[in-house]
Amino acid sequence: MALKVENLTVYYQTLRGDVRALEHASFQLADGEIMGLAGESGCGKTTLGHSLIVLFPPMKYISGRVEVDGEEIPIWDAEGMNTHRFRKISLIPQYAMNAMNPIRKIGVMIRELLESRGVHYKDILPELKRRLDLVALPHEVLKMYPIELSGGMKQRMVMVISSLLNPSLLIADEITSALDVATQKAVAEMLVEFRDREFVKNLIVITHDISILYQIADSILIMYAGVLAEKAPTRSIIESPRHPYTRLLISALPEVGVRFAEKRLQGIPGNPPLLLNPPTGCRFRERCPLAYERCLEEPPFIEVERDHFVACWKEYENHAQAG
Amino acid sequence: MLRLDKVSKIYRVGAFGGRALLAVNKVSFEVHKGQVVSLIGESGSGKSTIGKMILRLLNASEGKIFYNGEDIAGFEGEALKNYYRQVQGVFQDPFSSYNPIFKADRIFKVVHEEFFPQVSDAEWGERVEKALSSVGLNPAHVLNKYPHQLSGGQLQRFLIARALLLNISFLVADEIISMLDASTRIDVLNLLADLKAYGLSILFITHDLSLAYYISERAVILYKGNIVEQGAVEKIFNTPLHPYTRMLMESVPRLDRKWEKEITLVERDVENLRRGCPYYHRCPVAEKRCAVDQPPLVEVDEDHWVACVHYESGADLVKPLSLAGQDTRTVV
Amino acid sequence: MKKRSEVLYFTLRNKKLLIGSGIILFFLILALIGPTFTKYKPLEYASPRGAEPPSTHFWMGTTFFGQDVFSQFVNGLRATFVVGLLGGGLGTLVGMLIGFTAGYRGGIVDEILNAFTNIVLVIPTLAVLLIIAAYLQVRSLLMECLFIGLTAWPWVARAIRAQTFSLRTREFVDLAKLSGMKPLRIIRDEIAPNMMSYLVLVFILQFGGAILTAATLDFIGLGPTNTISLGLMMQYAVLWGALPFGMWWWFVPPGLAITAIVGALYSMNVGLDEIFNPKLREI
Amino acid sequence: MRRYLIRKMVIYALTFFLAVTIDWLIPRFMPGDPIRNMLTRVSVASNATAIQMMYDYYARLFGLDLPLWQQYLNFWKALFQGDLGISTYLFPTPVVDVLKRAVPYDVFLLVPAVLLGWYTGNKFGAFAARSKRLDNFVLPISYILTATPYMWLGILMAWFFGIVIGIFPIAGAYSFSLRPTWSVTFLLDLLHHWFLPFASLFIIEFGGWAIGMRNMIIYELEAEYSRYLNALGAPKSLVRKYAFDNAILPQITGLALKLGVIVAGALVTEVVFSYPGIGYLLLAAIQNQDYFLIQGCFLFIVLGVLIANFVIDLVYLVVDPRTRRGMVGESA
Repeated sequence: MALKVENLTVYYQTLRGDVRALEHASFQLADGEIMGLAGESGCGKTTLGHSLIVLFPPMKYISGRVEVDGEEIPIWDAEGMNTHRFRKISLIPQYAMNAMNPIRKIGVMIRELLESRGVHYKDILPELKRRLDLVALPHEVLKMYPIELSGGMKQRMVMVISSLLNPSLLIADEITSALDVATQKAVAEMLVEFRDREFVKNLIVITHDISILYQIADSILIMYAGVLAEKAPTRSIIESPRHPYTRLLISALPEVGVRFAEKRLQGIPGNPPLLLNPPTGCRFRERCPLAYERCLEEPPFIEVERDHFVACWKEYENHAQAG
Repeated sequence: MLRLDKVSKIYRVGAFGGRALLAVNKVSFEVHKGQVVSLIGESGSGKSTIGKMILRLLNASEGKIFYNGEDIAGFEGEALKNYYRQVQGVFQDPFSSYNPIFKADRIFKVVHEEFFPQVSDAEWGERVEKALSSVGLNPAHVLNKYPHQLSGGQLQRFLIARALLLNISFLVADEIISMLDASTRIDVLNLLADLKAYGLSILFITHDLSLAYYISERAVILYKGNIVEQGAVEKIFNTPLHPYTRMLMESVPRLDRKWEKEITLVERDVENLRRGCPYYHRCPVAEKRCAVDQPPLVEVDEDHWVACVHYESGADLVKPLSLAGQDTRTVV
Repeated sequence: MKKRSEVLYFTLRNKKLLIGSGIILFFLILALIGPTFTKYKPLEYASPRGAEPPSTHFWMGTTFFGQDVFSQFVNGLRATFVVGLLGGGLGTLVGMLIGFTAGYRGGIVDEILNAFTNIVLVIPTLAVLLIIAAYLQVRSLLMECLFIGLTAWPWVARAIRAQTFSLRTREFVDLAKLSGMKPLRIIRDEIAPNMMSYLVLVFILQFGGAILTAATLDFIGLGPTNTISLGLMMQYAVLWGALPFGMWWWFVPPGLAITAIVGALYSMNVGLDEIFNPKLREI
Repeated sequence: MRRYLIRKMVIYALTFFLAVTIDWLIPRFMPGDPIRNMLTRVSVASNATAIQMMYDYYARLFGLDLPLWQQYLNFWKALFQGDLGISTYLFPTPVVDVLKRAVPYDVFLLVPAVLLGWYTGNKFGAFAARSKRLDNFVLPISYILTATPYMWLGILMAWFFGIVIGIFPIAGAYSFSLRPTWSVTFLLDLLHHWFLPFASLFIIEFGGWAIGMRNMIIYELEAEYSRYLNALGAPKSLVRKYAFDNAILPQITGLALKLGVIVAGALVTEVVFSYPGIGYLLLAAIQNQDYFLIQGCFLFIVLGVLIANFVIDLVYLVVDPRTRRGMVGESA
């Protein structure tokens, strides 16, 4: 089992108290699985992704275990995690456009970074050059400064750097949102190729754009207001979602081919709850058309079908009767 | 209603205006009464610049913009104010459209002071509440609150309510829903579509093809400040002709179709782009002449225009150029 | 918590701001009521025995010529605050004017004003002041404030130009234009209020800067010819051998006052900056 | 990169031109006849003929009888020939020679104080930002230091080290009994006199730069490239090194901009220690109404600052790659 997360809870310290950004998240990734992590802004997907590698203040670790390739990693220990960072777990940040030191040649930065982690630059150089070819970047880019590269080139450069030590888990945080469509597609497909060539064993792709995940992810985890709503293989999330929130979310996405005149799509009324003191029970309760008295109690995140997990009492009961 | 005639915008960049940057290049299109036209282009295509020129926030370097037949460049003082009584804009970032130190509903007070001083406060209060409920907001929940206490969706609806108060006839919506979440985005879009029923014509500026298809009747596709294709939305989306439009259609991630595997990314470095077709440096089917002269916009089908050498002859329905199988992957 | 009360909440708790404003208040009161307690005029030869250490009669002792140091000190303080207020104020005003116009207008106007600002910035302002002051026989305190104000504005202009530029591109300014507001009203109602907190910070720095420049000018002997000032006190002290004779009460208080006032101003500035921009609050 | 240099040269040339013009303008627009004012105060000789002779001499020197523009040209011509007139205070030595004797002391005092103060201040500022305890200790002291008027610190140090402990001389550049020769004793004595003025200037500079760096490095440590290094498990030392290298750049341009203030500080420090640099000379010139010497000092100061600025710009060019390639760094 490549990645195992149990009951992960992380809060955000703010001036007005702790925002309960992520609560008792539990899920697993099989070897080679690319998991899409989606949800609306403020649902906690970034908190989940970052807590696996960069759990720095103002994020506060509360509870939970994380295992990568069977070995528990101390995500609460910012210093201790250094040994795992970059080698076992790596991150392609959202701010990839200016993630590289502006006043260092890119090659020099990579060398200094690698040597600071005890890796000799000349051993890695041939592999680095091969990967530059793979992402269509000229080798001269190593002698250039970040400012001389276009947005798309910088994005791909950071992808190569982050995955250079073949980490077991690579987390990509909203890496396609700032790109034009053509480069977006190229970058997304390169991610898949990194997995196929086993540069990385697993990928977590954090994005709000579900249609990108449909193209490249094996499974999708939907989050709502700090808790896991549903995790399932991509096809079943899109075509047969079980959680009411996922169903409404998918139906609210305008697809090319849907015209206002013919079919008036429906949004989800109301707003997600503030997580300073979230509501008890199921957090989608106020906006959910199927809400009933049992929703006052927090629904468990259970496997109703092979690899199909959902946190909703309605589904729980259907599963219990069928089971 | 609104017509752009060869409108261009040239920016002076570099020290003491050394270099000239062509942001918009001889753009012409029309928006008729009660029609929704979407202006589609990626960042840097000049779509927002066009929006700002229509709203007179920027002056056109060349060409003219006509509103009901009058050249808007000539409007000054009262005439400009009158123009703003009929043409308004809503912008992309809801939180940047509000002055943070005032309450959100101050925008109504400003409209009251500037455009309807003669209307009494009580009467104005009623109009505001009517406008707010017609955009799906409960006045009690949203009035006298600071912008940071309202959600993005609510703030955008505020701006639409403001436009309703002026009962404008033309709205420039510049990426108004790109900052909103999927669930609230659709409701704001439906709201815009409902306004059409009041006879409101809308220029919907966006980079998202599916949104444009959902709401507009005609589409104008921009690339680096030039119109590459325009026409009826079904035609453009079902039979895209220009290589750029086709690339857009193929690259946009969809929920019903997987991407074709091949990556047709081409990159020719072109010294100065002034001459020739703007898409030459990335076009997989470009020819020598494409680098020399810029192809004009030609009507190849009823209300379906394209600017590409491959459709020069203006023959009737030309077989759409097949791009599949062009796996030319060079430097990007 | 509404935004307005949140700022108030932190203002009252910010140590740096409280200490700073406390010190300023102390010296301000001393400057205002001090002169009423003095027994002698600042330059009056009060003690026949010349230099005397501080005593019950002469709280701060006397100078080489027997002048009452305390009287010189409080009157000097008054001059310092006037220079700070007027000189700093003028510098901020001129800077605001140029900064706003350059930031809001943009284009060629911005290019010219910016080049001019950079030029005045590079010229060592003190050298220019020296020349002007040297030629003017009669120099009043107001003239000194004028000189300081007219040479201190580049820093302000640069800061405000950048701020106006960032605010100008914000969409609420476009919306104001669409609402038919005139440019002047836009600057007054939309841009300026947003920068109020920033203007306060800039003024505080200008206030301190004016005091330091004035002290330097006075020390070289180019200060006002008709009034006493802390810088002048220090110059007399050095010229008339206060050091070899160990007359510390003559040169320590003026310098200490200036350092305390300017230091307190910087402390207020940091405190206010922390309130308005929480990132600097803790490392 | 070339454009960056040209822009700088243009600004410095303009600045020098403006400074010289001010220098030429001031005496001519001051109330009353400058030469009459000068002579009455200098009261060189009692009888009329001597005064008249002096008056004619200076009238010819000032060239008041010539038309204005010709005076201006003569002024520039004289400037380039290095003829800045005759000093009345140290009659008849030309101003240029007087200044030539003073400049070495200035350079000897200023350059080490400024550079060392800048370097150690920045290093210490970066070090202080490392831990909260250090920061709470260093910050207040640095703020007090920068608030201290240059001359007051000079006075205190002269009084404490010079008088109370008496281990340092507090006047002149070397003891009067010695003649300037290259002997070790003379050099030691020179350093002995040099130390206090150097120390007082150094300490104030140190405080200023420490604060500047402390604030800058906090921002840089939260910059995105720092967060990325942390995400890749880079050791604290590497992150701090990069943050320092980026934070030092604005400090370089800051040094260029602050030169004017630093020079002023040096002037007064020289006055306190009667250290024979331009500052001390200037005080004497002012007290003796020697206008030519004043103007000479002014030009030397301005020239010095401009040259220093240009040198710093060149250094900035070498250190910040962004100005060499791509974007034109226009911070100064």
